[in-house]
Amino acid sequence: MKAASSLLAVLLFGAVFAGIVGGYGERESVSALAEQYLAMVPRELGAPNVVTGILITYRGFDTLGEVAVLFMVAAGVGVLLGGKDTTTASEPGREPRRPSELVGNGAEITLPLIFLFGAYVIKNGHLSAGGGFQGGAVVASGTMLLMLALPATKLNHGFLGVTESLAGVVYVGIGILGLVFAAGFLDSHILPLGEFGTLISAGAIPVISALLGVKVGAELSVIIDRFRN
Amino acid sequence: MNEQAPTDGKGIRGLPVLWLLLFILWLIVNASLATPILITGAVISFAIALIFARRSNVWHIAVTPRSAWHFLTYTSVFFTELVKANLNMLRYVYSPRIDIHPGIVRVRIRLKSPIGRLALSNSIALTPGSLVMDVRGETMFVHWLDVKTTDPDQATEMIVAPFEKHLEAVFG
Amino acid sequence: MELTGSILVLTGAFFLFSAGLGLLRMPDTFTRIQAGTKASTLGNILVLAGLGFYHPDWALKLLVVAYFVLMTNPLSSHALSRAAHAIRTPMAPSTMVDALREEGDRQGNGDVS
Amino acid sequence: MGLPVSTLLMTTGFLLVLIGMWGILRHRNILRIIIGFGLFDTGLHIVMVATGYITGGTAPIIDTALGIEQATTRAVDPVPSALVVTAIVIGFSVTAIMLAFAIRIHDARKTLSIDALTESKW
Repeated sequence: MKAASSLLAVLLFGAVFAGIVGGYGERESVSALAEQYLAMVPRELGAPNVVTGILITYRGFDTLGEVAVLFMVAAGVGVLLGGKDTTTASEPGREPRRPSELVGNGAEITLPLIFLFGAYVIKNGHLSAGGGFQGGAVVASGTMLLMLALPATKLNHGFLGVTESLAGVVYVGIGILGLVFAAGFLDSHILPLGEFGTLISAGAIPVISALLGVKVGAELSVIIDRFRN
Repeated sequence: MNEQAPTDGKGIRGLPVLWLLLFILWLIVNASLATPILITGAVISFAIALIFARRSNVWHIAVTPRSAWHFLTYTSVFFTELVKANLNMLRYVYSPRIDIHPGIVRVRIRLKSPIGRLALSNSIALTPGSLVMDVRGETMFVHWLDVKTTDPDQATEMIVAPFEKHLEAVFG
Repeated sequence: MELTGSILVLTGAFFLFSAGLGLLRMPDTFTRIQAGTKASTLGNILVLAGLGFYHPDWALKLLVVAYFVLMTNPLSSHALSRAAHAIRTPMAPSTMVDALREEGDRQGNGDVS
Repeated sequence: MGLPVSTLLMTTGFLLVLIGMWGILRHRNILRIIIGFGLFDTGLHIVMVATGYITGGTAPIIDTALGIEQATTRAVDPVPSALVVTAIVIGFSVTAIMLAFAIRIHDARKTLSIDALTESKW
């Protein structure tokens, strides 16, 4: 009975989706809004990557809110899991297995490369595919490898917290600078545009991108570490 | 770099090698030699190297012309073994009946440095019919696809010896 | 130039296919891991080399990727097989000797740590 | 010629949504329900990206492959991509919170089956 109703629900949704797909004609040209963005981001902001330009400047307030959501998730997971006593982690009478020497050393060798790649992705946010969120995720995956391969490692929560808060404060500070020196909150024109397509260009976008990367990386690392207990 | 330098000098020894490696990697992924990229690369790779060179002694490598030469010969030996391993594997995979006698044997290794042991075990894992299961001190447990001998010395001669003499010269 | 690249990519694809076939045909976990590791590593490297012939300006980046594969692929197979041995995954009936299990039994704790 | 790219992408995305929905409805284990939610989420992201595809379009990044003057005609719609970045972050956040609750539930009940949680039934 239950299975039948579940199947019915899924099939109904499937029929609706099939209708949507069947009636969808592929678009031949972009919408007016997208055309506006595609023309304005390279000229006005000097950023080759249109998506990053939209995310960090035109919808900068939204991105700030997104980072705030991540912060609240880190805090929420901390509240939910932080107060636990650690005795439940390992059952008595069973010693945890010794981590492999080779895996530990391999992680020590790959970790610097992963973090370097994370920095590269963060730095390239305004030039090509990449940016703060993606680079932060790469950094957090490095943290995950660290905790899997070397379980003895303790993350320095105080340092991560300070770094993350500092990045957030500077981010908001840049936003307020935009209010004072340029057209509005989080306007990236407080710095010169520079030469199109080079590392130091596109106004404040690379700075904001780097701050986002640091903040997201630190927050995701804290969240992952909370789950480890 | 002076602050809180560990008393036994652990970590700082590996710093130049790691810094140089990361910096070269940075230049390769950026594919550019512009000044801003050079500066940010130097700063970022130094920061990462400073953090990770302190953590472990993996990066204690001395680069000399002799070790570079042995590294090249090691690479060539390694690639021939890799191709041989694959042809071997193809023979097993496409044969109508798989007739093998797998088993785990022990071999002895002389290498001391962590990175040398890692390179050795990776080489063993990629050469004909062998896979490292565990390392305990000087004994390495190797899963062998087709066991020819259970004697540690003979097994060492057959599995480990081709790589070990080059790796010993490179990493010590 | 492009022909060489295509041939290399095709050979790599053949090795990757053999890796998959090996996963299916081998008798137990460890031999399957072996087949998967070796053939997929060479297959990956050949595909990367073929790409290098298509785009010569990517050559250095592809070299870095190839070294990364060479470093991580055997390591992950080592971690997998070690974990599989520790939870006593059954081995093929034709297995001749298991020195690691003997070592674990000799140390007195039945659990191979 | 084959099917248009956006149709393929949308079909894949909707199929993922259906699989995720089936997982949410039919499984009793909380972890599996969360995995179903993840599939649901990913499928919706793919559908969103597919709606932004323009026939023959390329990534909206100005470089040697896409000149600045052809940007408005040859690039795909960047707005759905920008929205999907937000959606991915929110999906991640929701998953993290759900996993945290799953851990708490496991601590309290020593089980991950939702059959044990009868008092939240109405």
